[in-house]
Amino acid sequence: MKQTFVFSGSGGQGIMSAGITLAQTAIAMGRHATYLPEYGPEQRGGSAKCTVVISDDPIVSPLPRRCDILITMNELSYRKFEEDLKPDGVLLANSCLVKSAEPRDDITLISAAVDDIALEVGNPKTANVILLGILIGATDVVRLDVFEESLKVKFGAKSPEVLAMNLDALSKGYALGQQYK
Amino acid sequence: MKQTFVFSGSGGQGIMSAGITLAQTAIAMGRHATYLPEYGPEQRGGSAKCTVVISDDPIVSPLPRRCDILITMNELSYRKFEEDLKPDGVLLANSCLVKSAEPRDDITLISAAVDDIALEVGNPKTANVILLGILIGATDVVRLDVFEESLKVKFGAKSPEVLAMNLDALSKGYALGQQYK
Amino acid sequence: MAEYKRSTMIADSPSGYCPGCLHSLATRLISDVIDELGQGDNSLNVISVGCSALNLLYWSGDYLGVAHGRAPASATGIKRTNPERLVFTYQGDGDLAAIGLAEIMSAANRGENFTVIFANNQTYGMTGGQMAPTTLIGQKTTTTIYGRDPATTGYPMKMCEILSTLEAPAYIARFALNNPKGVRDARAGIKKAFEAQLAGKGFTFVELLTNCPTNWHMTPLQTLDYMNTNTIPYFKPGVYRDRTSEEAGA
Amino acid sequence: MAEYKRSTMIADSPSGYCPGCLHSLATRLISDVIDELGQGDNSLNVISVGCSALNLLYWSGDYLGVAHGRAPASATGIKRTNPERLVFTYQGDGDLAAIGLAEIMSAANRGENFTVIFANNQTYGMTGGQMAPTTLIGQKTTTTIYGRDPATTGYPMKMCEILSTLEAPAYIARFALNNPKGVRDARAGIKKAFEAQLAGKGFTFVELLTNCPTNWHMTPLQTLDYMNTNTIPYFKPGVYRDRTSEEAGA
Amino acid sequence: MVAINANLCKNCGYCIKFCPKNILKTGTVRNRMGQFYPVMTDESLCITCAICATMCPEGAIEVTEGGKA
Amino acid sequence: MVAINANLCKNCGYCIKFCPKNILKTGTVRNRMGQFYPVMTDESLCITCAICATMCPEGAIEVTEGGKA
Amino acid sequence: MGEKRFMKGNEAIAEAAVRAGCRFFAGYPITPQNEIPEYLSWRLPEVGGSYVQGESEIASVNMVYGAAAMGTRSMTSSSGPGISLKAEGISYLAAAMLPALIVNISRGGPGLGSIQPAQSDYLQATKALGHGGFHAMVFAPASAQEAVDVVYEAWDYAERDRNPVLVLMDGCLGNIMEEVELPPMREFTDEDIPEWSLSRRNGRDYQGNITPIYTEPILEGLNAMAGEMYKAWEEDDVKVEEFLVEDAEYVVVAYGIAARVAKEAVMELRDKGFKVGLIRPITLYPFPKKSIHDLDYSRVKGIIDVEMTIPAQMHDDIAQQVMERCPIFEYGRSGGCLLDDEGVYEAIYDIVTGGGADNG
Amino acid sequence: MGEKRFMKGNEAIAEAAVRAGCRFFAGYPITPQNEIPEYLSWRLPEVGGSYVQGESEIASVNMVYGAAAMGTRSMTSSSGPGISLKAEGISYLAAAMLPALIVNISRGGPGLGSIQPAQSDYLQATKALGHGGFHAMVFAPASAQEAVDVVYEAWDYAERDRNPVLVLMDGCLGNIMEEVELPPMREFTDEDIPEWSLSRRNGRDYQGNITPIYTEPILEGLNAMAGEMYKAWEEDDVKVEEFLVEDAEYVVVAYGIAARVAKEAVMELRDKGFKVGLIRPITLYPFPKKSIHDLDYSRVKGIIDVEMTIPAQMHDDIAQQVMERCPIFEYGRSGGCLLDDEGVYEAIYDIVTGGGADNG
Ligand SMILES: Cc1ncc(C[n+]2csc(CCOP(=O)(O)OP(=O)(O)O)c2C)c(N)n1
Ligand SMILES: Cc1ncc(C[n+]2csc(CCOP(=O)(O)OP(=O)(O)O)c2C)c(N)n1
Ligand code: SF4
Ligand code: SF4
Ligand code: SF4
Ligand code: SF4
Ligand code: SF4
Ligand code: SF4
Ligand SMILES: [Mg+2]
Ligand SMILES: [Mg+2]
Repeated sequence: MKQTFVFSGSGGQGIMSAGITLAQTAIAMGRHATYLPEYGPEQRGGSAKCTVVISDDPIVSPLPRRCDILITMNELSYRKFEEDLKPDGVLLANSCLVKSAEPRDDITLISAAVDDIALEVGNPKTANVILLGILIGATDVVRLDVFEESLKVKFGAKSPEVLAMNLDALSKGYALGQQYK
Repeated sequence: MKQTFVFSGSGGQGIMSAGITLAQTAIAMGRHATYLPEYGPEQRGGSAKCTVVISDDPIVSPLPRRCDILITMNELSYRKFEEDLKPDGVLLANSCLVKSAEPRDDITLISAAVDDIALEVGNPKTANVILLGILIGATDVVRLDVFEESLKVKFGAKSPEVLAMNLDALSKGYALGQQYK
Repeated sequence: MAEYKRSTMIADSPSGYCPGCLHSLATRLISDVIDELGQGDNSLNVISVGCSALNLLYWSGDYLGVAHGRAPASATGIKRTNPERLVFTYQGDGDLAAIGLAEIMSAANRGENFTVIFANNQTYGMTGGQMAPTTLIGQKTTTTIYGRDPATTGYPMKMCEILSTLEAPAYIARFALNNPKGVRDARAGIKKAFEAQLAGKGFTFVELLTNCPTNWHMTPLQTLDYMNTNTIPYFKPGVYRDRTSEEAGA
Repeated sequence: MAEYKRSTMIADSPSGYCPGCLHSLATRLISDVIDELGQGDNSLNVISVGCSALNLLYWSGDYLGVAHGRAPASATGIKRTNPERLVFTYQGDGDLAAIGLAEIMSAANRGENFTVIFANNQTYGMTGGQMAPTTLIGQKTTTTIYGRDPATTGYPMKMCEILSTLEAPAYIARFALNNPKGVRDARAGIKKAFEAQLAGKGFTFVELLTNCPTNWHMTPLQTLDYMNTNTIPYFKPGVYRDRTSEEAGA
Repeated sequence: MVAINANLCKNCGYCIKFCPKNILKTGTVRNRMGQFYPVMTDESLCITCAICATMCPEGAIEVTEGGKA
Repeated sequence: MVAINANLCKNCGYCIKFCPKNILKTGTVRNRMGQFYPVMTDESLCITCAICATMCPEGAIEVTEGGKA
Repeated sequence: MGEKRFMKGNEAIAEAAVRAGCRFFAGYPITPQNEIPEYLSWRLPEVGGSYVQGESEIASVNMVYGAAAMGTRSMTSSSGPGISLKAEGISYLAAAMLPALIVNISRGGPGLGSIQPAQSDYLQATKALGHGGFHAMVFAPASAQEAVDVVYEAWDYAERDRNPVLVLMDGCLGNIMEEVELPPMREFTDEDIPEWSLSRRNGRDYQGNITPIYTEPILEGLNAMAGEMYKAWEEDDVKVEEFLVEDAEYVVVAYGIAARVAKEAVMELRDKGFKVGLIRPITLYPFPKKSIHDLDYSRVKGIIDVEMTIPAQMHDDIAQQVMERCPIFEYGRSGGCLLDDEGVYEAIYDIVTGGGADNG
Repeated sequence: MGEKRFMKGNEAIAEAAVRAGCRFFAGYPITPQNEIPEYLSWRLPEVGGSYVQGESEIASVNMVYGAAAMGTRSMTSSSGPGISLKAEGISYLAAAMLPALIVNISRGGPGLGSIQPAQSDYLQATKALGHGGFHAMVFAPASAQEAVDVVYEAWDYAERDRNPVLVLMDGCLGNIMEEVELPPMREFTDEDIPEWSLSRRNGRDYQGNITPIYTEPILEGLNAMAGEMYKAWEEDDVKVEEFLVEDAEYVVVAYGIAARVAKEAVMELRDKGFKVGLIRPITLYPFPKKSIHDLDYSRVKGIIDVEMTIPAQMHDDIAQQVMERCPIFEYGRSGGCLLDDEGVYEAIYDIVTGGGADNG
């Protein structure tokens, strides 16, 4: 099986690190993955995007035109990439910033106030983990426990508090995502 | 008719200006001419060489392998270019510096103490004009009067004394050259 | 009491700069001075490669985008052929003090009659925060992850001081944009430089100490403090050369 | 009373330089110092593009011919990988102060631990006498046939003075080779620079005022007088920086 | 009068920090870019010194006199 | 003792000019390059100061002590 | 078995270089290759090597020239504009016969162009990296893994030939993260320092000199020798992947990222029964001439040149081998616009089913 | 009738440029082109133009970039190493669509190489003057007179196309003195200043901007437009001299100085009854493909590629047209060693009489 994900938003929203963590988790599960950032100039105003391909077989082309799952963290990216979502795809939108999302009738829309939840969790930077939680909850793309391991590797060294916060964010997101299963 | 000349010596001996003046005179006579310097780095120690082709017809190749007339102002250039002189060619050597000139039996050798004559004339820099005088005297390659005109154009403006000295050098050379006619 | 009206030299939309980036403030300052001098149509912005290039979509006046580091050379070509125009380059510290060091020094030395605005943010902003020639000792960047070490990378280059060893420049000054006085002084300095250029006095150079919240990994407000504590003590603001009131050269 | 023996660092045949060219004297001086320091085998001459390249057929020690203006960069690559060697560049004024200005400034600023010998003859000798950045005001060259005019070409660049604005260099000095005292001082200066390098003190720079009889269109003796009257008054000999007795940096 | 163009603001906080009268504060509404932007708390205290405008990188603040005598 | 290697000399005249004893002069013989080179006129006046050697661009002059006490 | 990591192409190149024995790097920031210098800035000192952030690309390549002359395995990397700036220096490396690795992580051009990926530097890489008519071997890996493999071998070629080697890879492959298996660290001693180098650590006790300028007859001889070397490369060093070519009626020619996208399309078209194959040059210079020349043109109905640049740059190299025996079609994206699987699939599909235009 | 002068090739180029309306030159000394900047250093000010001696080749080409953006006819010149250094700048000229003239008076290479003449920059000139896959028209005059003619027209092409133009001529032709007939001085007024330029002298009253960077779709469009332009050149702008080709059994292909030497040999061989002809590309890009492609290969027994460089660089361009219909022979000198009439004669003679080896 092969799945393609596009994560999009603006610089600073943690889009890139979300993509990487997902891909790493897939690999930890013995699958194959490529992660392709749309790198840009550094300024924060710009948009951010990355493409993740996860597959059971080695990945030939890392450049899909369309994706199975689209994550949009803001309005601009929603408008820009919405048409790239395949029929039967899943659209995950941050409802705090994506205002105009009118779901095509051929896709599943998961709209969640990710930024607000992140504030609840205690740090706006956890928005991307919440997002991944939702994604995992809704699609089983990777296993929750393996993903938790990835988070531990990533944040464990830094500080236990940050890790705890992120695990909290993950479970909040996961719970939300399961509603869409 | 087409004639090729190689002027050779060391930097500072007036080799280049001799070649140019000859070519210009030929053109003034309605013939065609190309002048090709072997340019080099500027340092005076280096050797100097130029090739002049004079012809009644427009000149196709300005890069003859061999020449009809070879002028060598010093030993080094004599050794270097002697083999490029065609059979039946004319070798003009400055006997003050070309010591080893043993004429091939298929050429005409004109050996003249050009540097010494130049000192007689009053300036070592006139050596190249003496040389051209000899050349014209011996070969009629260009007309003496047209060449005198070229000299007048070249030196007239600078100073009448310099011109006079050069005309003197020319006639001394010419007289010498006629002996080889 | 004072008034402030947004200039028409910049687009009526947000700049491309990150929040709190003083490039944006510098751009605004220049536009203000051009307005004040009534040089809108006559000015020509020579836009270098760096975050300055974000002005390609922001600057509303004439501009020429040029190669990385070579703005002073291109401005030379412009000004020699069109001496009546108000020409300025806008360059970052990587652009001006690394790859373009020969060009800035040589243009200054020739006394080219244009103005260089030098935005010194002590890093390569556009490419993601590598060490610049002006990066402070100990400052962490993506190519000096343990902090800049003078033993292998030398010392932050002081361009005003270096250029002041040359004979030709008419005006050389440095200002810090992290406080209102610095901004006002900078504005006056830019104006002085432009006026000197219009009067044909030769090369003028205005260094602006700026920031890079994104690559310094600080909030905008934190960068202003950092500049007070670290940048300004090393890069001393001041007027390093002022011959703008002397007669123009031959 | 003194002795002088020809060095073995140079070939036992005439140099390629024009009669009276002080490049040749400079080359001899360097070879003398290397002999004196017993560094013959350990030295590495980084030969630039200019009449210095005539040393490619003259220098008997190890050498590397490098690109025009980039000797300080290549020497950086050499010295970083082989720090034990005595490395020096030998560069002309076109090479060092025009095309190679960014490289010399940046290497000096990094405090690279090698020595730069800078032969300033105020013209591009090798290419036939064009204006150099160091050409004196009024001096005639093939590209300033009416004499160098500061209005269009600026002023002769004083490299010692410019480099002295940098923090890192350990030694910066200028000597004139047109008189015996100048030559002796230069020899001592080169020695000091080499010793400092061997002691790891960092960047050392020795400017030598030289001539170009061929392109100045003078006899060798005339050039020495010209240097007294014109060159030396503008390019003042002296030691501009000397930290060779300080402890070496970290 | 101090006019803040909300849609140009990037919420750097400079105007707020430097206002000598301390009458600007971050608002609670997001602009088109999703940024919160400053609001005036008490215009009557404003001395139209234009320091806020001077420091605004984005030229988002315009100050005109006349609001106050 | 002052030894001049004739074939390295390019006749610049520096040694002659700077010899404090004025005992060098241009000779009348050409070397291999066709250059005239300096000759010693009175070695007994030489103080082996080596200024000639110091100034010779070509390293054509070697000076050894011992020729004189 | 080597060590496996999920790595960026750029970082994989950097780590592979270190393991291949690279001990000197000089470079200047430019997108999309920044991870190479950034990685090496801390990694090289760890292994006793040197990293220098040059004041420019020109300084950097000339630093590499100096380090390479000492026999140190040395490297620089850049992208489009920076590679142009290195042109003189690369030519000097070739002239002075110095081995070194140059990496170009390419982007859209000309000029400042676009920082997004493109394959617009093919002609520069294969025909003229600088003045004077020299060539370097050009490797075009199509994955992070292949980049590692190619970089790991690069200095072996470079030292064998005493000539610089170029690795050309677009910004996609430089920035993609994928799994790579890293080779072991190679260890070298002073005895391995090349005899021709200017190092004296290897015990050399005679004059060493390296020069980029020669008297004319010697230079002519060196030019001729270089010509022979290029011919030998064509005999011995061509690397190419041929995929389902044996019975193919349409053969796609593509390298690097384009080849990966094209391969996916070829696989899909095969699934649908179309006889399509792929020739993927891994060495762009020497170009795999035979693979194209010796195709059976009684069967092959068309060649499809897929590149992430417009106009196609490999076209003439292909045409010289095809010799009008079948049409050559082109499909590409350019200027930082990326190829994608569907786009390439459709383009090939159109051609195969008769809709595409011959651009030959 | 124009004015006749006995002039150096380099000076003829400089004077022709002035008469063509060139009013800005920036350059840096390098043999064998120094007479161009030296001449213009006094000549341009005479006509109200500007001469700047740049601090380097890079500065010079970027000065030209600035002046060209103002609509001024601008020019720079250099040789091998300096042309490499200008690569980025030339690419920028193409990207920003600025007309300008670049002159390369070429010498032996690679590296510092030799200051003596050579034709070793053919591939650089025709395939990749810099990064990003752009081209410039390349003119290769074979005499001082042709250099004048070509330079006089250069900006007409450059401005028509908004693209730089290259004149490629070796050090022989740059330094040879021969008679030239000079064209009249062209006069331009403010109204002639191109509308797209940043000058406001032409009355423009709206924003002017010129950029070397674009968003990706725009850059893709510009790349595609450039591709169309190159195709149009092939249709419209090829310049070639065909000499005694109609009945030739052996056809020499040579340009510039090589073509002149070869022509003399061809004439002599014709005198001796050998059916030899010459194709001389005057534009190297666009290459005169048809002249070679359309030869009657039932008659032509061999193509002889004569170049003053080794290995031959035009070979592949020729081979692409010959398509193995006859062997291609090569003869050349290199590294600053000059071709000469006898050498070329003998080489062709050997081939024609069966002694030469096929290097195709
Ligand atoms: C020749 C060349 N080299 C490198 C780059 C990549 N590059 C783009 S911007 C930049 C420098 C940015 O630093 P700076 O000049 O300080 O400007 P800032 O972004 O910090 O304002 C670099 C190196 C380039 N575009 N061209
Ligand atoms: C890139 C490049 N540009 C130009 C040249 C031509 N060139 C050779 S030597 C030289 C400069 C000579 O001047 P300088 O450095 O002062 O040395 P000098 O000959 O005066 O000692 C130049 C410009 C070159 N070889 N390479
Ligand atoms: S990256 Fe830095 S310099 Fe560039 S716009 Fe952002 S804050 Fe400003
Ligand atoms: S040209 Fe000048 S610098 Fe060069 S060797 Fe001759 S005198 Fe010396
Ligand atoms: S004008 Fe002055 S007082 Fe009024 S809001 Fe702005 S900074 Fe505060
Ligand atoms: S200074 Fe300007 S951009 Fe910053 S918060 Fe205030 S209004 Fe917004
Ligand atoms: S050693 Fe002194 S005194 Fe003797 S010849 Fe030389 S300069 Fe004259
Ligand atoms: S100084 Fe040397 S080169 Fe000059 S004249 Fe005396 S011996 Fe000859
Ligand atoms: Mg910066
Ligand atoms: Mg010089």
